Amino acid sequence: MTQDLSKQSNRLQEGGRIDRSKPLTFTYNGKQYKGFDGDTLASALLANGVDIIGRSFKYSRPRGIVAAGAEEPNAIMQIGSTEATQIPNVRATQQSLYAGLVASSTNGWPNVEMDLMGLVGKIGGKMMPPGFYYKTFMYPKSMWETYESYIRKAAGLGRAPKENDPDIYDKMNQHCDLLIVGAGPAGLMAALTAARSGARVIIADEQSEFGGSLLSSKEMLNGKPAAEWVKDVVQELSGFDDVLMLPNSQVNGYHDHNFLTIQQHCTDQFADRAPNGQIAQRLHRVRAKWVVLATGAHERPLVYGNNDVPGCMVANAVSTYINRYGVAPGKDLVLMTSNDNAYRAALDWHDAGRNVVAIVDSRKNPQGTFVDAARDRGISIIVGSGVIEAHGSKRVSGVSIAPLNDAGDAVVGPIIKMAADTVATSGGWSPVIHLSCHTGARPVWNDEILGFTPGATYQKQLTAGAINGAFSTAQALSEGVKVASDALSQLGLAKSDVALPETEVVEEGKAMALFHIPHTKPTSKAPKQFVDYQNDVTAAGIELACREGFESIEHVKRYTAMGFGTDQGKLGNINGMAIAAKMLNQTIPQTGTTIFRPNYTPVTFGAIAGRDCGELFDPERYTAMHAWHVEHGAKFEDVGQWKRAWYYPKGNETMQQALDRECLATRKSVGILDASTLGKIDIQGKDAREFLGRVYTNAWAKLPVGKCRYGLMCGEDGMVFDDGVTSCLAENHFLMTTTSGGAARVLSWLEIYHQTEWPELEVYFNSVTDHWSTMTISGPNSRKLLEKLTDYDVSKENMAFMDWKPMTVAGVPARVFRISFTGELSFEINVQANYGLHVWKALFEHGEEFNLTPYGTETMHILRAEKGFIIAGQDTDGSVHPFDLGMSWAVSMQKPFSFIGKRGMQREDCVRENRKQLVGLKTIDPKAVLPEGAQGVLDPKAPVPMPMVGHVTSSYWSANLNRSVAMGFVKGGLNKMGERVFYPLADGRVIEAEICSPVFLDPKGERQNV
Amino acid sequence: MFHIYCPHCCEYREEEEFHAAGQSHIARPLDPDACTDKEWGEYMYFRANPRGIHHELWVHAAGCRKFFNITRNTQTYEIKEVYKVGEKPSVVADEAK
Amino acid sequence: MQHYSGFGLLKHSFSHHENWQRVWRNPTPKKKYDVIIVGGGGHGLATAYYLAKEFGVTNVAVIEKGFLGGGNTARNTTIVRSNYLWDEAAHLYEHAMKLWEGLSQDLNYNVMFSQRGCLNLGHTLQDMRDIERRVNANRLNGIDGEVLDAKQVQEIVPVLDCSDRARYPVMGASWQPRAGVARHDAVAWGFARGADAHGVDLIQQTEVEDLIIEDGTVVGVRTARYGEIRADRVGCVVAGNSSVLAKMGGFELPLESHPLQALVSEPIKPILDTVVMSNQVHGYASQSDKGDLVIGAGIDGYNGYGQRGSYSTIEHTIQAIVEMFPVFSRVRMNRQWGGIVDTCPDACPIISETPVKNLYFNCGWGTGGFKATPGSGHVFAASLAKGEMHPLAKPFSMFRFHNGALVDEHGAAGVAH
Amino acid sequence: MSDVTVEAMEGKLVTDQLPTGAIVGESPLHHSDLASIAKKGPQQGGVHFHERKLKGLLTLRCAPSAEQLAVIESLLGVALPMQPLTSVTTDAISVRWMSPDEWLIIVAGEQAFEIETQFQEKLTGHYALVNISGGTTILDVSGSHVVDMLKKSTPVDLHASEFPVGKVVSTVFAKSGATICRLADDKFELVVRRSFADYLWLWIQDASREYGLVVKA
Repeated sequence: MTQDLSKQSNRLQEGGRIDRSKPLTFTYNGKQYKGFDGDTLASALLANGVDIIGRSFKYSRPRGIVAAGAEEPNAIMQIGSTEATQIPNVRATQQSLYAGLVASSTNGWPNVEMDLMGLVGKIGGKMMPPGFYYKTFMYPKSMWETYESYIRKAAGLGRAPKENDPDIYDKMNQHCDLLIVGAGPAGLMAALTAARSGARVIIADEQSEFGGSLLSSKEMLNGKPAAEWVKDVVQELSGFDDVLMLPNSQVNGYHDHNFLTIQQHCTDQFADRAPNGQIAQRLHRVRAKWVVLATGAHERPLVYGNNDVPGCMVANAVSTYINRYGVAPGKDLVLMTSNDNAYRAALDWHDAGRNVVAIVDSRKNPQGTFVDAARDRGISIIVGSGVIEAHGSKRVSGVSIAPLNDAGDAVVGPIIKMAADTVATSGGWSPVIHLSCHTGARPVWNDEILGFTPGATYQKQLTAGAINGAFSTAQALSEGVKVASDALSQLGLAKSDVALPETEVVEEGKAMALFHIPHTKPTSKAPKQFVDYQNDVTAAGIELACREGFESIEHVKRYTAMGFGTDQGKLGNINGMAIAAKMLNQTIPQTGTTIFRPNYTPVTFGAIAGRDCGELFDPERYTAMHAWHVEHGAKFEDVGQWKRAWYYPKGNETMQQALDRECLATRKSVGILDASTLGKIDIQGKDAREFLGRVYTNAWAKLPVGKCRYGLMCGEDGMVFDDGVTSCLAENHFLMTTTSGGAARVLSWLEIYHQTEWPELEVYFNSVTDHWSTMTISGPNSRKLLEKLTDYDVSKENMAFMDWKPMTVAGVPARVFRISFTGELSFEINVQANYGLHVWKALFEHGEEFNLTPYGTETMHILRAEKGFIIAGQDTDGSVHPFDLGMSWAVSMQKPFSFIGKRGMQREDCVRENRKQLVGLKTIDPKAVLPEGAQGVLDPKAPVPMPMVGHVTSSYWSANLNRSVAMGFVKGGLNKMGERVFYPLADGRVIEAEICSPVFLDPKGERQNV
Repeated sequence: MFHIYCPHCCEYREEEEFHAAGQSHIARPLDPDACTDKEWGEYMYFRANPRGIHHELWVHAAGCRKFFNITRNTQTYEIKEVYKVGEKPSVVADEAK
Repeated sequence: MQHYSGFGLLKHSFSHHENWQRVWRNPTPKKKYDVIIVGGGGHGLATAYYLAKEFGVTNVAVIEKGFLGGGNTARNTTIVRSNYLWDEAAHLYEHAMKLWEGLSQDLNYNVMFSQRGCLNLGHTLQDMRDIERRVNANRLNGIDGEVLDAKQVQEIVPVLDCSDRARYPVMGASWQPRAGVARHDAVAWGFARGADAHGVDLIQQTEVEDLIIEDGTVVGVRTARYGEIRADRVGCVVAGNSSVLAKMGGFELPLESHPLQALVSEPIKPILDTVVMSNQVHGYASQSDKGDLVIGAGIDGYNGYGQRGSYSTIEHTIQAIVEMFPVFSRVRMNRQWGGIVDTCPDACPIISETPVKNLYFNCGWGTGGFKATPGSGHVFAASLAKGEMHPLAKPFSMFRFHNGALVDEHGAAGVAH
Repeated sequence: MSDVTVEAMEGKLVTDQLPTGAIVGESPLHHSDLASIAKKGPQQGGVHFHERKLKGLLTLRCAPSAEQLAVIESLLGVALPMQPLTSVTTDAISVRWMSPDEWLIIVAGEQAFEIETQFQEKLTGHYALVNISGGTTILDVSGSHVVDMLKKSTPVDLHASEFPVGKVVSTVFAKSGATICRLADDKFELVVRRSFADYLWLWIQDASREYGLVVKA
């Protein structure tokens, strides 16, 4: 097959898992390139010979791709072909290539300034050691804001879109016997073992294909290329109903009790916008009986001078690009290693027909299968040496190699310079222990493998393969079987037979502990040796932090920002710790450990939010009459989750005009309120009455059947938290009402006392809030209106104030309560909610002649304020007891049981003089309406801070009284009737008010008693 | 994210179905009126708040609505046992033994 | 103490930064101090600094079980504001605010205090009433603040969704222009460096295993690493671990230690110039100088010393952020973490004498301690120096939970911050 | 009219709450006009949705003695399911275990009062029977993708091995709650509160979108 590879200068003629029959065009920094299906953005960029993919954060140095997976620190891209579909900070090594992909590099500064910044980085960089900003920008003080604005300009990698996200994301709850993280040899083997035994298995892998390390190596299993074995296993797994296979899925968080989150990329691997409204990403919330971490290992680069010049890579990444993507990211390779394993990169490079300049091995006498293979190929191996420095600016042009001492911490001979365009390094492998740390386990240093392995945990967690330091394929496969078998036996499932595939025999020599390659100059003077690329953390920086006294590794990390990038130090943390340890003359485990927190890799906010946003962010609760309110133009108020009609403007009415109309109509004739949202609790049992007496502040022992009573509910501290009317339906049967927002809290309050304190009381509580539609008709004509709809005698004689009666209203059986929150003659009609709208409409059919006017919560608030009735939550705030509210009439201190709140309201501070007390506030200017929340003072001329006496809780324009009405707290207010309070407002006005009774209208209560 | 065994539903459920309701076994004084301010304040507010074994009241809010007790290690978050209201824990902190 | 400045940086760059002095010593403790501070977080270090600098008590040790500033100082979302409702709290936090305003210069350490303003959004009528009440109280107490309507809010934060599309549309906000954020680690390090320079011994990696109490009076502490260390007065400033220390003193505190989680996004280009908080939608966000969106919400409902919480809390927080800022949907969450916050029943701190003579506690800051760091340290230092509580600290006695004189700041504390 | 019945035996109130005559009740999803959607909307899809409306729903609270159990069985025609999370379903009546002292009884709408009356007459001792018909509705969801839709909505494990036919759980459903009973392999009953019904209907439409939603009259 002939392909036009001319534009992909680094693409090999053959090999890789890409589909060469599917070329794809993509755009990077405004220029079009070609790649193949199966590429990542990173492999396609490398194939096209793109060296610089970004500039570094602090020093603005050119950077290239160094790795091939989640550990990549540099290749952080902006993706998106339209404004709304911009995605910041996509790691090119994890982004599948798709046709039309648009990517650009993300730099701290605009492109035009890039070169300038590079220059600034070179010169100014010397003045920017770690923590430099703590040491400067302080003087003069007034300049800090200016300094800061420049600092902020440099912030950030990519950018957020300016338009709202068109994609949708969702969540799915999953349960399984085994969640296997990682589908490399260990994970696949574990999955196969478990699946064959009938276990419920989820296996997730961050890559687009299962296989892990097997996809990028030339290993043979059962005598065939490993990828074929992978294919067979995947095929078998897909045949099990109870196996869920999730490629393109990162397990990002491991939470307590084996709860894990997986971010599955559904469509964003092949489009920046999900086609046809499909789900872009799905967040799986998994509860697993057992978790198998088969997460593998990341290769550790070595730290040497100018190790950030494009062309410096991790050894294994070189192999991956060659074997998996058919890309050789350069021509002349120098490999530096402290171990045998990395030789494979040189072998792959050589076998791809490229030139291996040399293998530089820090060990004096390397021996093993791969070393032999290199020698067989005639590759030059320079032993006992290291690459101390790379040369070049925008691409590696050569290296300096020098002999090292046995400890690997000093240069002990002359430097040789060699030309090369690629430097691959390996300091060994770091197990990917991230998830194992998330629930608090501290990793343990293992000297054998020179890395941290998972610490002890009580989570039901098993680990297999390279995460344990079992780096060979043979070990990984057998550990996979073992952990699955262990889990199966714990789950009580019989283990079925699984044969281990046959692996090649590989001898590897001992690796050397090497992290930081010495230079001929001291670290502080040597060319920059980067430890954490993304945050420009250097070996010199770490040494400086230690010299300055930052001795804890946590201090070092925080001072230098090591590990705080979007890669969370996957490549650099251990090198950094090793450098700090050496500086502090300690071992690595003495220096500390490295703790990782969720997420393993960054997770899209939208995916975490799922569908719980927009109209589904929080339930909107509706009453049975909601559609009517909408139809009649109501404005709504949010009360808890309820949508309550607030007011009903007509035509061009302003809010105040609508309220005036509603208020006047109600007091003159009749108004109607949808009160269905009030909490309602059915209380039954022979001890119901006793219970009420314990939770309310007043007496309930003698409330007769057919009567209603208002009650205050307090906490043990004596502070009011809810109120409402409770009616005696029958001797052992009550209906309690609560505030709309307090219903759930009150029911829970009753239950906790019943279940934990007084289980001996025979009483049951059941919520009937939703069962009853409640409509309050209020006003002098409310009786006449009701009489039109019922045959029942609702006269004063037969149905007195605070009575309730069963009757039929508009053909529907109803419970009607003669209670009033407006001070008017009122009837609260309750019918089963399926008939609420019917009755509501019937009232309007008969209400026309009375000008029946619907009113909302605002008019309700005004009407009750005219009467001085409180609203719990508005006129109370958790710091006031019934006496503060002037409601001693609602407290019965004589009850035999010490009701909830009684003791609390008698504490020293609760009975002191001069507490804030709720009073009426009559503005001297009747037209002036006090703002709710205004703070009162006795002396408006007092200097700031002014002594305040209390705030306005409720304040309205009263159309009925043609003046303002208000309530508020005033220190000692109940004894200050007639005195003045001043309210200095933000606009400079001072409103003066007289302290008065809060009952502005009908103080004798005659209107409601007709 | 706790996985909590409800002793009434007799199975494990997700934490989202439950609410924590504070320290267990804080009995309301039988004669509040006889309590001093100090005693009453301690009943209302003062808590052991241990680092380690803790007995706490939870409610299966979205499930059976029953309150019950959990003995949990507040450091590791391991749940040691669950038991019904009125029962005594079998796992207690070392110094409480 | 080596003076820090831009000139100093330039000078040291010529010697390749090899000659910077240690920021603090690593001393072996003496047998006895005038004052021991248990807890080397921001508050403890600030206490030590002001004891030495303002009150002349330099024979002081700070004993820290881990590393300096490694607890909640290192784990908070760095918001600084003083717009509290009640006079007692407002005066305390405003005292801190005034110290913040000169702190970098006072410490000669740039704590990067950035007064970019803070919005507390209102979404319901009751929210707006509460905002009016609080802002009016702030104004009459001499604390800056304004009530804004939705349009004004939109002008300050263009990326905030102020439309009616929202489930709980923004109705307005309180706005404190002097509020902002600071660099949390720098605060601890700056105070530590300052305290050390005044002779305070900072003893790290040393856990206090017991308090030494003789005849109802504390006379020192017992440590695993150095044995007994004596002192005339002991101040405990150990946040989430306060109940553990109180138990050593033989008493309980009205505290519960809860996990408080926070998270950051990946760094993105500047998009959010101020701090935005919402109690109703339940989340808050600001953007760090590095570009991370720094996000938090409320505590987890259970007690926890594990420095982690439940995922559902993170989920709800991010739902709130995406609801408030729909353009953040494609931004990605980088990292989350948790602190242990010692919450008080009235959402106010305890700065107090205790049942043990000469033993003082400064704790209960709950979710809002960072913003008070200099103020807390200053009043606690004054109290420890004189053996008598500073007037600003008096209302925050632990004994208010006996007599009922609580300072209920749940409204103003709202979402954790 | 003298059709108002007040029974206050045992000190409790029982009233017939249903109108006589031609007044038709309006279920919580009345305003969504499901009938039209059923007629005009898609006829094929992975999730089927049906509001089983205007049923009689009663909450029984009781810690039953043997004697009470026998009476209850005779009144309901089925024994109370005493094992946690179990249920009984017959053509005439469904009983769902809700809590150790709570059951949900589902009957035809007009039978609720009859049962209330009979309990009032025959069952003695401590118990509460509460009519919640107006505050509750039943959503039947079924189809080849019903489990997928439910997995987006509730954290309980719906695998047949953990959630067999007949199992009933009360749990979190989206940001509300539901009592879920498995009626068949691919059919579930959701009992939800009236005021949340519209939200849940929106949620279910959204969660079903990728599978196709069929509304059944």
